[in-house]
Amino acid sequence: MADVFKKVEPAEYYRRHLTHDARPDGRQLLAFRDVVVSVGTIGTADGSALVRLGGGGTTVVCGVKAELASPRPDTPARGYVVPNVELPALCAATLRPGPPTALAQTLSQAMADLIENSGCVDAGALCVSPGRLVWALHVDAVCLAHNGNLADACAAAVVAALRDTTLPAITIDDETGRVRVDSGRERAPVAASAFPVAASFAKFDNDILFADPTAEEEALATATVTVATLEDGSLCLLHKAGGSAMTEKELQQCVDRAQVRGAELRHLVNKVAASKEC
Amino acid sequence: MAVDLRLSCRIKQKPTTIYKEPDHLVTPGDVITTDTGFMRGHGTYMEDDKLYASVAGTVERVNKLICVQPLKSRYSGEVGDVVVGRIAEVGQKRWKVDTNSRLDSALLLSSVNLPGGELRRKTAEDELMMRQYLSEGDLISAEVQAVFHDGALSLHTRSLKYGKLSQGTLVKVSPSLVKRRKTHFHNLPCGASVIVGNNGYIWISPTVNEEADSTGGFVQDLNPVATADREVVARLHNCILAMARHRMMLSDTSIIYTYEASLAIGSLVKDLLKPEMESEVVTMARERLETES
Amino acid sequence: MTDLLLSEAEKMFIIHGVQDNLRVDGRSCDDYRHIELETDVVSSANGSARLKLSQTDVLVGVKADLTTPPTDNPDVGTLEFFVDCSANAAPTFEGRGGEDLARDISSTLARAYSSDRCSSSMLKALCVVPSEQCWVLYIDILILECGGSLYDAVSIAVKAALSSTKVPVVKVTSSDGGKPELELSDDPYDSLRINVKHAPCNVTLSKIGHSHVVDASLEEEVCSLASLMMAVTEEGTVTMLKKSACGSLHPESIYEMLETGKNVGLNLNKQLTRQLLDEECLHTQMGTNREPKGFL
Amino acid sequence: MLTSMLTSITIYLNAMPLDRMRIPGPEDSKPPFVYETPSGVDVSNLVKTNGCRKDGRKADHIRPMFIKCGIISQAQGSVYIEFNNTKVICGVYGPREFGKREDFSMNGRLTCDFKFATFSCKQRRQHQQDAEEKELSQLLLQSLSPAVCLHKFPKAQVDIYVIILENDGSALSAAVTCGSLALADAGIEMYDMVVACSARKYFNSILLDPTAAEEIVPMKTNESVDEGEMTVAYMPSLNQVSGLILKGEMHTQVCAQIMKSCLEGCNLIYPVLQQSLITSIRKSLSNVDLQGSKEL
Amino acid sequence: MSCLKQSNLRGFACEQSCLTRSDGSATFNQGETTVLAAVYGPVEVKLSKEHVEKAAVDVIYKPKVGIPGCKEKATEQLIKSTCETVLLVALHPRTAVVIVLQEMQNTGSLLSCCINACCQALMDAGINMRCLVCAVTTTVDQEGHIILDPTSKQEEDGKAVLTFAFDSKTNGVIMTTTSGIYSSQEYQECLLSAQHASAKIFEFYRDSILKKLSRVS
Repeated sequence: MADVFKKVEPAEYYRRHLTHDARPDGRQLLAFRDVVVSVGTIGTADGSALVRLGGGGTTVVCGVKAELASPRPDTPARGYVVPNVELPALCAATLRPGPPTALAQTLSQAMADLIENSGCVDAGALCVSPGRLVWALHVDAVCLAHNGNLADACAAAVVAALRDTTLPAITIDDETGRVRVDSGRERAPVAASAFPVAASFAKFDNDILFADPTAEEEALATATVTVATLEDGSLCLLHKAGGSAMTEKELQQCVDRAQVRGAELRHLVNKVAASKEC
Repeated sequence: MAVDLRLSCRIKQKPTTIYKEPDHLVTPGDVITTDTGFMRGHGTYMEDDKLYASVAGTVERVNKLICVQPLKSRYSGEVGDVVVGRIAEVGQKRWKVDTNSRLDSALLLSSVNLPGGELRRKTAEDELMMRQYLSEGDLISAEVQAVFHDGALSLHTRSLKYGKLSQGTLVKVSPSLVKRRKTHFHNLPCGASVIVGNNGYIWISPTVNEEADSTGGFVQDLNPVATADREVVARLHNCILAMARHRMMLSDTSIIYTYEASLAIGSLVKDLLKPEMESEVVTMARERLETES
Repeated sequence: MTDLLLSEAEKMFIIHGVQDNLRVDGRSCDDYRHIELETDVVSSANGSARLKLSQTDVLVGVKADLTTPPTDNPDVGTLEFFVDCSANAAPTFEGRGGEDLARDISSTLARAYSSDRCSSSMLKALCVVPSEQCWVLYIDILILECGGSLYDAVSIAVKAALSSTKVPVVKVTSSDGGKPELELSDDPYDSLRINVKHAPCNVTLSKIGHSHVVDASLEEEVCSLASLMMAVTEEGTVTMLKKSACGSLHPESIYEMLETGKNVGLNLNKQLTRQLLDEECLHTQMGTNREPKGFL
Repeated sequence: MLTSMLTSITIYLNAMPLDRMRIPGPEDSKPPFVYETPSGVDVSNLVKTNGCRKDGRKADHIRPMFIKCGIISQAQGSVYIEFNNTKVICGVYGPREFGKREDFSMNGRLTCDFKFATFSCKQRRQHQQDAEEKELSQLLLQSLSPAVCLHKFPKAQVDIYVIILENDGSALSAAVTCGSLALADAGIEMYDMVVACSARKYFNSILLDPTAAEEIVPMKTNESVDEGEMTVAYMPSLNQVSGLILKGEMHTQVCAQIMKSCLEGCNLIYPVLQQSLITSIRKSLSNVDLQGSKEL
Repeated sequence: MSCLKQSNLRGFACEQSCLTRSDGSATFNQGETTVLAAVYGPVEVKLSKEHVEKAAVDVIYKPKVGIPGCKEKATEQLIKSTCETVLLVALHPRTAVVIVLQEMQNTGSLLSCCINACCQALMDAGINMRCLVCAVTTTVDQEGHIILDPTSKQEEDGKAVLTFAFDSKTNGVIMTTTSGIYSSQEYQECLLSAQHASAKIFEFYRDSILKKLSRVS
């Protein structure tokens, strides 16, 4: 019976739920789905992470591949961080093989903004020899299952993968200029202390605010907003693209909830990383 | 396990002699006549009271009508022609048939004999069963019933000699190699039947018992064909291809002569695939035709 | 490949014929149709060949160019296959229609030529300066018409074109700058030839009914559900083996096909080598007076 | 004259057209292993004197498998398989409307899309499908389609998407196995499951289910005949081979020998697949039961 | 404690109907920053983009130099959904509204200038809108002071740049996007001062329409 109601009147179905501070999947309005994070799962990558929201409803795997390149002439001491989000046809019925969709492109840019703004990559670690050789980190997030809130899942996967990334030591012979990978020395991490965590919220019917929307909820929502917080409580990304207007109060509510969420996720990722160490 | 691999320059092809030069050859734009007393036929056009050719070929005159017959073209059908065609599409109350003409020909449901007697009424069930009678890929022999205003042909198979074709093989040649004759169905003495379609589609099949074949082809015998019959069909297949390649007109006599020539030189069937054998057999048949006429 | 339709009865006729070892054109199961070959047909290419196998007609040109060798194998040259399915060959090839087939042919060829003995015998000679300069042979294959057995025809033509290929000799003089300097030999007869001893020929075996045939015509290809492609060298070794088309094969019939394919391939290579030698003799005899038959 | 000839020789740039739909990286970057000393891979001693391989397996042992069905929430059917370090995920969508408008067909259609994740191999892969991935897509399609009852869904198509998340050898066979399991998980009607297994011929031994280190590296074998690797896709209940591909060079008897080994490998994998499918069905059945009781 | 350092917006100007072939167009200046917007619509829509229940909004953003990439695509998406919010898209199902934006000059606050130009062009095209939208860019400088409508130099030197778009009816935030690091308090401050400044822009919108109408009559 409920199934029929949901199919015929999806908006009304959700309205009935949301006005009672409950969602069809049993969550409260501002509750996030369970997150499972595992790091270092891909042996061929220099760093990797897998993030699953709500028992695999949304799954993103991110792998970092480090390569050596010459720096841009205007920024001789800066390495490259190249994040890209891939939404393959595998992850949702609506997608077909082809060039990146608008969503994939926006997400790629959002990841680039997040990394750039938060400074979560240690700029010094990427420079091998100023003006000659720097590291280029190809950070590729592949969505394996898409059930809403890709922004949070991608951000978590990208940041966790970067925190897992280590680079081999490079020595350059001063005389011959020969570059050599020093496999004897320990690999060095690239992540800086900054640890951004993104949290997304959706608005329904102009007045109901809820967290971590599923794909169905995203389709019905009138606006979505993504907030990325840092450990010290400052913000490094606040993104709302159109949709129904929000008051400063509502935005503040999102920011406050995002802070709590950030702390939770940071704790989780650190725990996973620590368990991997030992 | 034969691999017949040869260099181009090592292939000696005897030029097959052309016995008579056609009378009047023209190319597009050639003036055929300035005499205004003639009528304009296919392959010509009129400008400034002059008659020009619009295709390359031989000029043919019938009384006052002047036509230019191109050497090679798609088939343009006339009422009464016998054609061999392949079902391309099953449509509403009609089949579309590929007959090598400009447009697909139509075979209306009302122009076929369905199993169960010639005069049976066509029912709504028959309309639904059309694909069971003739489906995409099936071959038929048929007669041109009418020519539509756009040049498309309407076919019919309302005679027991027409209908669905069974086991055998199809050879496609240029329609200009087939002249209109009294009959296009030949049961050759060598044990095979040939349908020389006016559209250049030649059907070769082992000869079957006349009585057994009175079902319009809807009941098909799919049992293996005897090897001897198969060899005859294969030899005819290669002979007709050889004749087509050397632009020899196809008739029952010329086919039989070529066939006999290939036997006379004692060639294996597959030897006929070699270019020099091909020309030898064709030349022999041509000489025989010449002496006998 | 082509949307050729056949009626059930025609298919039965073909299938029974194959079972009888007497095909529609009189061939037995392991016979090829007549093949006509000519090399050095394109004067602007370093090597070329034109091959006609009944209706199938292909032209192969080989162009040599200098490039930097691959990083993982710095002391060899490279081969690049490119296939162009001309829209003249079949209406379905128009636009991007022939792309899939073209890609499949080129990857099949690349696989067949990737065996180590084949690459080292051919490619080591193409190295000019290790890690710096090597020859790359661009092998362009133009499909002019297809009447079945395309892969086989292409592979024979490629081998013939490679054997006719003349790559200019490059002298390396190391100048004081440390960078080696290259000098092309100005004697046109002083050229490098490609060793095609280990180059394979492709043999496609099409399973029709319970038997298999080589060199299937278009009609026979329609009747075949699965086929086995193998690249066979002069010695009877296999450098590429692939099941193609969307059907499956019984393991026992694969073993049988392997043996047939080997024998047919051996014969094919033998014939080809003999003809190529003959062509080479003709060239030296007639020199520049040779009249290419060309495209007529 | 000479200099002009040399300058006229253009170096072909095989750089991809710049991708505007993605964040651009540096134009030219090299993986760090290029600078490793000693460069290259150690291909010697794949088998130790005690008959064990580097990972401790015997020659005819396959790697342990981890299988999980229903991993992609949005797909009709999906499977994730680990063959130790080779990780592959497959999603099946459909039967659904044809993607492109095509000619009328009474049969359904199957499409396959094979992709290596950019980080899945030692050398970084590009985002767009390269020639190898397109060839593998084709091989995957040819291996799976004999098993699918295409006539059961006329005018519709089933899309199979495979992503290799980590490639530690035998990627194609993993993809085939994963794809057929995902088809079964999606409830697509099939004549049989397709199981694939690879084998590497290395001197006198045949190594089943090779890892990346055991896979053949071009120009790095001992230039001997009878070295190579084969992947076979097999339908065990029907005893039919639906896919076959060979790399390397070998005699036909050796081909047959390796194929037999692959078939044995397939027979080892088959019961594992059956078991995991049954487990997954059992699990979803019990879920339905729970829901059913809730509704009541 | 952050405080408002530069409360003035740079001088702004607008010219509507500057193009003849489009249904509506406008150039918008904020200081030296200039954007040209052209609107076509509602027009025929490509089948792949067609919506059954609403008009499809398509934004094409052309940077002054270079070929558009991912960054421009993200900007396009941002402007697209902002415009979708204010347009009454449900009135024109199965059609498209195409907005083309050309960056003419950028001396800071480019995104807000784009949105303002868009709004003017949409008004000029006479497409049904629910309300107006205007955008304000702010910067937080290293000392934590807030600068409204910053120049490029101020954007570069500051620690964060925040852009807001407001709706004219409720003055709520339709769009917001940020770069750099800032505290949530700074965010609120910026939001409030931008909201305050938005009133001036809406007033300017009114004036320009009035001027246009008086010219017509």
